[in-house]
Amino acid sequence: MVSDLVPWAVTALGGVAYGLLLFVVADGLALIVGVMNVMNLAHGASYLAGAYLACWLADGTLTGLAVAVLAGIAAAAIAGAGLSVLLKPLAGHTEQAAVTLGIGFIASWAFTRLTGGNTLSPPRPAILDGHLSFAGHGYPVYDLTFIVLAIPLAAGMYLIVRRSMAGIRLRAAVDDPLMAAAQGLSVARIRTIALATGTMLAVTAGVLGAPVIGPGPGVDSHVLTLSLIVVILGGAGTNIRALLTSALLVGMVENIGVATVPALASFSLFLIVIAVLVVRGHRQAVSAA
Amino acid sequence: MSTVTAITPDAINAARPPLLQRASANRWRRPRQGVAVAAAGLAVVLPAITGRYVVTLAATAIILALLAMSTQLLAVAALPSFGQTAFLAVGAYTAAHLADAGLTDGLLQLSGATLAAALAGAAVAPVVLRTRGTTFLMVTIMIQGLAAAVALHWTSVTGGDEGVDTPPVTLWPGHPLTEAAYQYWYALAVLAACGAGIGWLMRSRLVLVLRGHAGHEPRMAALGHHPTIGLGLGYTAAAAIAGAGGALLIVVNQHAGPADLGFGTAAAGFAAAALGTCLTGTPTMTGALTAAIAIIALRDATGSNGTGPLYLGLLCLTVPYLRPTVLRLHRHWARRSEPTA
Amino acid sequence: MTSHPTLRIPVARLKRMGAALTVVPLLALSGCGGSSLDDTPNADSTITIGAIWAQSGNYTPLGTDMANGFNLYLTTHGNKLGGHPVVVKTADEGDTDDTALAAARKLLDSDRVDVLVGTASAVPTVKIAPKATTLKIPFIGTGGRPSTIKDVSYIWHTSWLSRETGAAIAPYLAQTVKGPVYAIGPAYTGGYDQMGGFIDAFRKVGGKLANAEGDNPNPDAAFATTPYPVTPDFKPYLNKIRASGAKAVYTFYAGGPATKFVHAYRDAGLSDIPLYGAGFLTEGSQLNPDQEGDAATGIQTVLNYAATVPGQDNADFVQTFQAKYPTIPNLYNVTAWDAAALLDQAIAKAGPHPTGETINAAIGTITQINSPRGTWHFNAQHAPEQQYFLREVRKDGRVLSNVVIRNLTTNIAVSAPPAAK
Amino acid sequence: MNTLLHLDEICCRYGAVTALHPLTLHIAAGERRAIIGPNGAGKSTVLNAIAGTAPLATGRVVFDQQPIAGLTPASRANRGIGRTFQHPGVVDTLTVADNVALAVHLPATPPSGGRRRARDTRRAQVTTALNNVGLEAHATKPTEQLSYGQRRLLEIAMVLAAEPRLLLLDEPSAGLDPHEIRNLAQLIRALPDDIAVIVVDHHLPLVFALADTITVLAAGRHIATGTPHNIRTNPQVNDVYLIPTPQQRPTSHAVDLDVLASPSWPSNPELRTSSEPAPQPPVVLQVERLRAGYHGAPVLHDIDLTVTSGAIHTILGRNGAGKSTLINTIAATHPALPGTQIRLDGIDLPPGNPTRTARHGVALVPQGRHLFASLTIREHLALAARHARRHGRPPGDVRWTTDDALDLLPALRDKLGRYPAQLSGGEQQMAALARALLTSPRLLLLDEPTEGLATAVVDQLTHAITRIADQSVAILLAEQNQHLALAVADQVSVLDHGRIAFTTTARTLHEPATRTRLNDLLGVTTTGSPS
Repeated sequence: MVSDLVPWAVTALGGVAYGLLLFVVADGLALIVGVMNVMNLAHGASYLAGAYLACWLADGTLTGLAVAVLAGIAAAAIAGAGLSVLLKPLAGHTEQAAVTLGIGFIASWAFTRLTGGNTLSPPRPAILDGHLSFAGHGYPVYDLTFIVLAIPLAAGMYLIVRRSMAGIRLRAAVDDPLMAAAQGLSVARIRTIALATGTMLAVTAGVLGAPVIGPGPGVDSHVLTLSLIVVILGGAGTNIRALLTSALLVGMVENIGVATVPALASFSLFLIVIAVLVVRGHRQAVSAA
Repeated sequence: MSTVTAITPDAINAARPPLLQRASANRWRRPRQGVAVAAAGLAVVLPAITGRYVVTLAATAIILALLAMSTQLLAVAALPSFGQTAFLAVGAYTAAHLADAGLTDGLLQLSGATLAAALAGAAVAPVVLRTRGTTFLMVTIMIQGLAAAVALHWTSVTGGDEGVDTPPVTLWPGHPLTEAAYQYWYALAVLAACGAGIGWLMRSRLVLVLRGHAGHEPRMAALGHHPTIGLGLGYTAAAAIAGAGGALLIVVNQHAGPADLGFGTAAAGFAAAALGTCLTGTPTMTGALTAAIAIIALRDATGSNGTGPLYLGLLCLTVPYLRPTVLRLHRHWARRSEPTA
Repeated sequence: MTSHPTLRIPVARLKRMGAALTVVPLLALSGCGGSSLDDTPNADSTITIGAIWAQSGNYTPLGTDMANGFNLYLTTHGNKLGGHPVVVKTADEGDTDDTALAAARKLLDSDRVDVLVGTASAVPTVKIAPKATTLKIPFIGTGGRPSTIKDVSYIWHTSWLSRETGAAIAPYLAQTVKGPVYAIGPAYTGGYDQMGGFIDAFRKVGGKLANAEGDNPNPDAAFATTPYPVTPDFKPYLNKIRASGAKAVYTFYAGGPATKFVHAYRDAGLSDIPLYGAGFLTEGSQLNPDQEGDAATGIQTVLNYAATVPGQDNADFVQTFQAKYPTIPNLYNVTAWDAAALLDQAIAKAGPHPTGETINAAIGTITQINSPRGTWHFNAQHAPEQQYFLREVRKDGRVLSNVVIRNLTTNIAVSAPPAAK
Repeated sequence: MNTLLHLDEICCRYGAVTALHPLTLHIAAGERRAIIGPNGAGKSTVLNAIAGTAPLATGRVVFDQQPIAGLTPASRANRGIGRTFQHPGVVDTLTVADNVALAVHLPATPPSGGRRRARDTRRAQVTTALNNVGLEAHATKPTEQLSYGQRRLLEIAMVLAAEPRLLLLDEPSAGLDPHEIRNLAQLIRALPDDIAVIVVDHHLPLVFALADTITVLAAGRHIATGTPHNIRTNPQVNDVYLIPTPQQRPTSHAVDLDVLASPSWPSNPELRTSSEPAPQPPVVLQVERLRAGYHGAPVLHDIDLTVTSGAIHTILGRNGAGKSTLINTIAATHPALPGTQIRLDGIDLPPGNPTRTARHGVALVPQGRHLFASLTIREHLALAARHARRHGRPPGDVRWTTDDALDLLPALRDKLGRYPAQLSGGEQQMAALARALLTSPRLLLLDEPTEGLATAVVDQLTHAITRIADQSVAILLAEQNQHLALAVADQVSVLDHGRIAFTTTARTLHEPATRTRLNDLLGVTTTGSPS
């Protein structure tokens, strides 16, 4: 009996790891959409950049991984700030989306040129390489570590947004930018920081998640679509709990769901989004934007 | 293929109700007509002066132009859509199935594709129109993704990743349209007809209502315009335009497959509409058409060695910054031609 | 502001600008050829070859390998094929049949090539074939050949038939594996051909599958399918294998999904269940340490080539190859090399002014090609009649490589594809 | 007369705030009804409940014998309910004529002659509608080029072109000049007799000139309904809305003195007045030639005013006089037009930069409170306190702590963990005030702090505001509630038609001549029809 449940438990664990990875990426996107009201179509490219960075810098040691994370954060901060400068003079949603789309195109072209278009799988730090076995069902140690890392990351995000002064300022800027400015907050700076942080989260997710969703052509639009689904379900902005819930839901659907009903594997998420939209009222969806 | 500049009146023009004809406006009629006629002439004789490759590219540009115009019609209603390829797909597969059933007549396929896409649009509209702005953009990306997944996996209808091969269309029985030049002329004629239709639409009350909704939705509701109905009709019309593009895809490719309606095509259609808006300052059909041609020329012709995405990316990254300049020019010219009041 | 009537002036100007913007590139392009209504083939002694190599997207590594193999033959043969100087025009295959068709159109319609070579993916062949046939230009395919292609009169493949790889290993597996075999592959044409070829042959020789009903939404196919082109995560699919009681797994993946699959297989703790696959699972750059690396060790695959294939032809080829490139040659290098070798012979036979039509006729007369994989000849389907090898991934010196461990039964009878899918 | 519209015990809530307590009204066909009351009385909410843009908590709306409470705004419009918005609801991106064309509905079966005929009919109707409001010369203009008043007229033309049976006018005179108001009154008077009109407006002459019946609301409750004469003489109405009747006017100062002497006003006028002869306190805010407007049409012209340290300068004015615009322009949350000069402690404030303005020591309590929905009250206060630490002014200045603020506004003490939506209107207002205080401002801008609040809460706020001033904070207070305004003010300016019409100090405030002038300017006269 127990042995019947093991495959499901292992699959569910996979769903958790996958969901947490998506949470980190989608949280970044939610921040950008929520604070800037910009649909960042290059967000998937940020993940991809992080994942490639992991491949170049990872050398099978924890130090290598740490270096990759730090390098990613530094690069993302610069890129995010640059992007905010690029987006500043543009007014409409469509133009901003077009510019980020263009950046996405150029990035994926450059990645293919630099990597030869291979789907890479970076070496995992030696002590995290290998798998644990549950009644013959393996589960990679790295993914488990990722879960262990991502939970405090999610908790940290939650605490930062809910408890810290930075989070208070962020929420104030999302709720009412003009009033936030009248309180002495520099809304322009908060926006730049939000964009940089959002990009940073995507890049960090890429660095840490490269062994889970490895870098390769097409991964950018795939990650973008998945994180969009999370943001649509969980709402743009600063509601970490809702985002985490929907990210885990997506992770579960992508794991347990596809194993149960393979026929629906490719549609299930889209159908969920549409069902949610039908159920949820117009007003809520608009205010989420 | 620039005939369409003559046939497709743009939003700027359409915004002018008939009772506001101005004598001074006629002064500008002639040079504009001249350009339009020249462009139309060039479009018509294109197969005689260039090779098959350019002609086929031009036909491809016409398909992208229809997709872009479909997107642009929604942009007029301030709805940024990334998902019009879904209706291109509905049109293409409908035409393919008609052809499979032995109905190779081009006009029949065109009307079938347009109708099916319109029906699909009407079915989807109530769902997507629960959102506006950035959320609408995100939801239409979902629609695109769903359509691509359906095309890939609903094998019994779509032929899966291989798609559906179709016999060439015929315009009169027994004469299949196989020559690139004839396919192009047919596509051009369809574009001209669609352009005329869109031109009529842009002057119609529907587009006025769409622009009203874009400008002040509560006011429109308070005048008795149901947002879901007005925008839903607009969404349906936009879907129909994309469906016509789908029918042309079958003419040019004799094939419908998921590759023609993936993220790349959707992105190109979205970019064409967005860049078109930047080129003319406001969402216009002329702008969408011009941008579609530019995208095909850059991405497919110049960038055929894998640099296509780079060129398209650079285009997306530069053109939006032209818009303030364009708007300034508009204002400048508007002031200069203002009659001394 | 949109509705101001006086805006007509700038619009007119913009339109003129727009028209100019449009016309200029078109006129520039039109230099590529005369009227589209008057298409006559080139008739000088230089042969123009159109090569569709993937330069963007998932197939880029394969495209690069093929280009390297083809160019290597040319440079080592004085840039001449059959005594004629050769010009190679390339175009990007891209990720989809859509982009591949655009590339074929450019080469056929704009560059007016005499011969078309290329494509890594099998799928675009279906779209390119009718176009090449209409124009009477031979198309030498270097990637897979889908089972759905109809008219092969101008279509030749130096590679393989998609259904035959699996068929070649089926008898061996039925014989050596003591128990049922679990079949898993991607849900697209290539996957259905490759896995279908294996399953049909495997059942014919009495093999038993471990797959449960419902592993594949398509009732006609018995193998477990994973989404394509992007498989987010193989774990949920692999978690079913243990419970199925399988004694071995057979699979077909290529490129990025192959890398992911090999890692996921090891991570799922399935190392005690032997993994067999079509050779693409471990071919080309896949064995690089930053791709499959050590995770691939011990995987046995079936393919019509490996760098360790015995024979002088192969030894010479490997030496020539490694003099120029740092990698171990792979099948993709060889199919493209063979395409050049084939054209070398055919053009020599096609008369003083070879055209697409005469070259195609000459290809039909060639009885034998001396390839690094061993000599082969075309069968009735215009695909190679060739030897298959069982290979295992082993450390060969410092690098991993596919080491041939035995020849597989020749004269594979590839069963006909299902009538309609 | 048959009832066209019947509101049956309707009640509206926004979060914890009840905007409208159960209200029952009957409007007869062709009736001209006005709804008046102080800001926050729930007047606009009534209109929104009828038009379908405010959700009903309870109650029924019956129009033409049909219940319509479940219908969308569009369906209600199609049944014959037309409305205007507080800010003119016109589509800026369309031409004037196109705006009207959107309103013209044609019968489903076109008249004989088909489409062309239908189009001609529509064209004719557009032209007629524009002629009616005198905008025919602007037909081809983009709407964004119209002035504020013209946009108002255009909106009315649109609504009329839709041929409503019930017309809801929300503050139609706001932002119009006297000439435009006169035109507006003529326009509404000339409406066909079968159109019922409900008008919400602060311009009492206009209201009295138009209405058959007047309903008075205050703080979401019904006070009285009656003929204009009844309303004018109703003492209860006078109490909430301070409409001085002609009879009262000569002795109006007595009323005000009563108010000032009332124990419910905790400030000590003697004390405040006695501080006057003391050495001149430093000028904190100095505004010169301030100009601001909307859509290029100036609303404020050449405003000069000063506020000294520890003083309360009250801006009085009718609704639409530009009080909020003035407050927001000083806070830089609304752009000033060129030439404006705003100095704080002698330093020029950067134009159009609310962040830097705030950092110089300007705190804003805006109309409508504008609390942050996802921040608890404690977080609001923490955000403000951090600002003060980071951008605090030189030592020696008063530094407000959370405890100071809670001592001043004790009602907040046990509400710190709540979100704004969980607070009553009064508590929200106190939170907004506390948030402003914790930035330790030099200048506090208060925009209608008593709007929609119960008297007891107003008392607490009044007390708090005077105590704040005692800490040498300069306060600029925009108010409609004359009770509050006059009780606390050291200086009073009256804003009329975008200009400072009159400034007086607390000392001269009680002189009868000053009071008369004040009442005249505040438009509380009932004589003189607008026509």
